[in-house]
Amino acid sequence: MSIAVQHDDFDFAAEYAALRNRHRETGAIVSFVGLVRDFSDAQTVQHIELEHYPGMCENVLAQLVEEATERWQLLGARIVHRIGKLHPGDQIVLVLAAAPHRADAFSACEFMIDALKTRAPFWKKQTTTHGSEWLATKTSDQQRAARWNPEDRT
Amino acid sequence: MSIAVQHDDFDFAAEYAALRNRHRETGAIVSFVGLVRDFSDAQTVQHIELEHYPGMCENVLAQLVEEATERWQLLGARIVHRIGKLHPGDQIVLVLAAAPHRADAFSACEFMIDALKTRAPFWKKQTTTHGSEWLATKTSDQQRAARWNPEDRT
Amino acid sequence: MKITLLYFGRPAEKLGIHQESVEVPDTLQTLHELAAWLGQRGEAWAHELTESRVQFARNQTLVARNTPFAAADEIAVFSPISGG
Amino acid sequence: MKITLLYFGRPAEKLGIHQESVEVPDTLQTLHELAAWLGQRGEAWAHELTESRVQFARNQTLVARNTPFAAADEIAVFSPISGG
Repeated sequence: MSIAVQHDDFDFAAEYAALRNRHRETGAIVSFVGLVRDFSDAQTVQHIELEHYPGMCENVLAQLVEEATERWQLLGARIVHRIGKLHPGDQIVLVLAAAPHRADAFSACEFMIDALKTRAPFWKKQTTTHGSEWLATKTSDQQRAARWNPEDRT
Repeated sequence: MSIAVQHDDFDFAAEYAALRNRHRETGAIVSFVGLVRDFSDAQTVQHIELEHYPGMCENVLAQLVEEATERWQLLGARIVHRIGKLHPGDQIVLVLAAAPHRADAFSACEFMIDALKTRAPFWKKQTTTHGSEWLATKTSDQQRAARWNPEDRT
Repeated sequence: MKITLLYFGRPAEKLGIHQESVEVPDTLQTLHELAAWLGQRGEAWAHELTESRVQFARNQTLVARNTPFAAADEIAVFSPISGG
Repeated sequence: MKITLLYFGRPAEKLGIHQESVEVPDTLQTLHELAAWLGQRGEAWAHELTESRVQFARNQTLVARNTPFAAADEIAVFSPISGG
């Protein structure tokens, strides 16, 4: 499977090795890892809780991998996203793209994380020293995701 | 040191872990790994030999990290490039960028590898079943590097 | 008509509900109308289901609030998504 | 004037030389002129140092072939770079 939604931490090195060894034509592997930051708007983050929509969420992630594979020349792609209670420094999400050439790997990796932010049904509740709140989709994330829409391309 | 030029293979997992643990404000780590492909223009690659200009090469790589750090909000960056005889599947180069936000990490990582291709004094001699040849800078690499020139930005 | 309602994120927490099977009036056509109808359950419901606070999925696809729905649909109501 | 010449990549291999300390005529001003002067060493030199085949670094900085050079400079002559 090219995607996973899991409570457990992921092993970046193992995920990278699996993708690296899949094809001998692979010339470039680009990865993105998202981590829990310890500060948010100048408040100390104690933990976050990540919830997802089971079924739909996995389908959307698989769809993102499929779209990336149709749009760029890839030899492999992988998305792993964690759910549950996470603390500052913890890994949240991993996106990997392997390709013969780096331009494809960079675009595919960035597309997948940008699209995940606006299309994958995850919810993040952040607890700081000032209390808890459900975080909203950032405007900057909506703008970054919109860059990949075919009608917006120049 | 944020850069290294070495004969030995690099340990991607160890490099990633070192960068991840450096700052608690890190929210995004983007990495690029370049690998020796087994085919080049439909010829089977047996091995490549990588030569560098000692001194100048390390200075250029350090300069790329410095430029990236000035241009984007980064919490860490690292470039490791191998020299010597490498075989298909071998890792050639690693570029890592850590930042509070992913836009900076993606741009910095892509800038560093694009600029490395046109500015860092490495030479690659490729041996296929048809013989050996010194590879030239690709036109596509020159174009990708030119995208980052300030005067070309729109 | 009978539909399945799922709640995620803020409304699930604030309204204390994750899933329900509910009989809704056949006169309701869009998700917007459904949200307004659910809002009649009380002040907390009206507050949490305010237009700016929720998004919808119909049968596991993100849709706009003016989307029609039908009997046997799985409708999810949630605060803006925020993964990654 | 005396300069240090370094060779990398294809010219280093084809001409069988990596480094030399050499006395060049004071009349030579640019790297282009230096390459032409070195090309007089023979057919292989003329061939390898053809304009389209080589790039230059002066004191460890990539420079254009019309760049002037001076005594005590470290001049590197190499085929187009191809790292990464």
